[in-house]
Amino acid sequence: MNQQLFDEYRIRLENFEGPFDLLFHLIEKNEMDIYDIKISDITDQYMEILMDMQILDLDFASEFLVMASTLLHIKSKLLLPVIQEEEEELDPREALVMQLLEYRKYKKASSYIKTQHESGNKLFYGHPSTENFGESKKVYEVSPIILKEMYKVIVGRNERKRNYRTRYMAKILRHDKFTVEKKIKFVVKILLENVTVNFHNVFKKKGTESLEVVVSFLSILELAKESKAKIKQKKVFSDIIVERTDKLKETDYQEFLDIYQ
Amino acid sequence: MNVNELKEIIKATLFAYGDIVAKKKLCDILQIDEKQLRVVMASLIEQGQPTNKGILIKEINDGYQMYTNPEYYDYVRKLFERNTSKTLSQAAYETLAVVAYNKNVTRAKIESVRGVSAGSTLNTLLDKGFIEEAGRLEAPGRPVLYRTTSEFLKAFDLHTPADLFPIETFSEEKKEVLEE
Amino acid sequence: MNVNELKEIIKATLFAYGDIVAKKKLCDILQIDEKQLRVVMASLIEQGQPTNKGILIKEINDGYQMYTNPEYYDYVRKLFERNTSKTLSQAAYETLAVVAYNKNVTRAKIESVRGVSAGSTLNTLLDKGFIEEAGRLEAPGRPVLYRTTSEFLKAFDLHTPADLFPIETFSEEKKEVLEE
Repeated sequence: MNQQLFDEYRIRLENFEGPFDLLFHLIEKNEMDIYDIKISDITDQYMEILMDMQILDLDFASEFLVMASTLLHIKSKLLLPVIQEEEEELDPREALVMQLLEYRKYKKASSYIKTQHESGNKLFYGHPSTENFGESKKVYEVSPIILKEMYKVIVGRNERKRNYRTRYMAKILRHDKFTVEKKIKFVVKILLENVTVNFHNVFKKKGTESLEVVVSFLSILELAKESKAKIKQKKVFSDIIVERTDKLKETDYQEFLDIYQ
Repeated sequence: MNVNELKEIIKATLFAYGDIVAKKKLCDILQIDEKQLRVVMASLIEQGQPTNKGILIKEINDGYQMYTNPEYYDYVRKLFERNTSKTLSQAAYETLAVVAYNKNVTRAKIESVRGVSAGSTLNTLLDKGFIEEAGRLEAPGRPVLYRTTSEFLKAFDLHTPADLFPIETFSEEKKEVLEE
Repeated sequence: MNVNELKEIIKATLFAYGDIVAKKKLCDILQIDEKQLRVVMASLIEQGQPTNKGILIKEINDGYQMYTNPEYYDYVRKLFERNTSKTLSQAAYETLAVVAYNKNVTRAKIESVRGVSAGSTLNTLLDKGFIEEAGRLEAPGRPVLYRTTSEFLKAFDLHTPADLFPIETFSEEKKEVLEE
């Protein structure tokens, strides 16, 4: 290969859209007939270009390497003596040529597409209007009156179906149960009386049901979340110190009473 | 450049820009002075009225803008109408009523009022843009709050949420429901 | 309604909508059938050429859209700061060619034609809205199918996908492959 040709081949692989693109370039450079590719020459040149890459970027070059192995495979097949069999022997180059022809077709189509893009770029399409087109026509066949009636209906139904019963049910259910709601009130009361309390002493007295201890603890967490109490523990399993903060007010007691009573 | 050509270029630029184009900018583009521009625009605006009245041009501040002839609003409006079915399911109306009358409301509240799970109905209403999330309730579990949208007001021909007919029994129910 | 009135309403709606307006939608709004619409549109499009050529109307897919006359590109462009001419990479054009000429096409097909992986190029084209997913192929693996969009037609100055030059245009005269 003469130096000038060699320099031209020193094109970076990145400049090619893929192995087909590179093959085309080689076929054109060598002025070969695409239907009669001199596989041996092309393979040698192709390999040379691959080898010329100083550092092989496998991510990028893998597709080129696959083509290299295809070329080598075809070359080796062509070197083998052809044993005439009954059915006609296929030219080992055929599949490759078909692919190259297909690719060439789309490569040409792509430059046409590009031209179209250039002419499309000269068109401006405007924007949706920002004008106010007035109140859009009422789409839903419903009026506020119906909505109101609807609400009355469900409220009425609700009353009949569950309100009174559930109110008593809730009371019955709560009667013997520890609830966070009730417990918070209790914790608030204690914290209003004492700046700090020992969890174990106050909430985990002997004989306290474990459920009640859990509920007490949840209540304290709830208060802590609202920054109305601080929780301190020196180490795991040691006693927990609960300390009220400035945010805890007398009114909290009343408020919890209102909400939860 | 003749006046007709100038007019066409002005139309193209006003259309493409879709907003007020400053007189100065137009003069720049057309290489004419403001006096010439005024003459061309006057003719363009006037000619719009009888022969080309779908799209009009008006002077706003120091520029010009294209706009649709308000005469055709009823037609144009139809383009922008939401292409949705005209009725909602009973469940959706009920849920909407609960949200509309309670301003900010949790899913638990809706379910407690209606006595059935509200998940899929809420999703339908969210999809249609009739309700939206409105933060979270500062209560255990921090449940999501829902409220109606301006889309709801439009579709139900209301101007403000206050346009809804007051429900007298409302205050009684509120506490009860919250307690559930 | 007379034809001139229809034309003005159509102009108003196309202008206000700023995107492709479906023929069906126009028929709905104008209370005419598609045959009548075609007649009105043909006259409107044709009349645009000599007397009203700043803003033109073209048919795209099953609708119509307004656009600026490319003749005035150099003027209109000056309104916008950025250089409006956008080009894509060679890989993107090749990929678009394969998608455009094959209607519904899998990634595997694109890769087999171009001999390279298509992932990032497909993402670019999806991002730009030039292609979209079109369901899945009922074949092992149920691969995603891609097709071009109306956005593609608009950006590439085409009316319908059928407007593309036939792909045979780009293949050399048929030779018997490898025949001696």
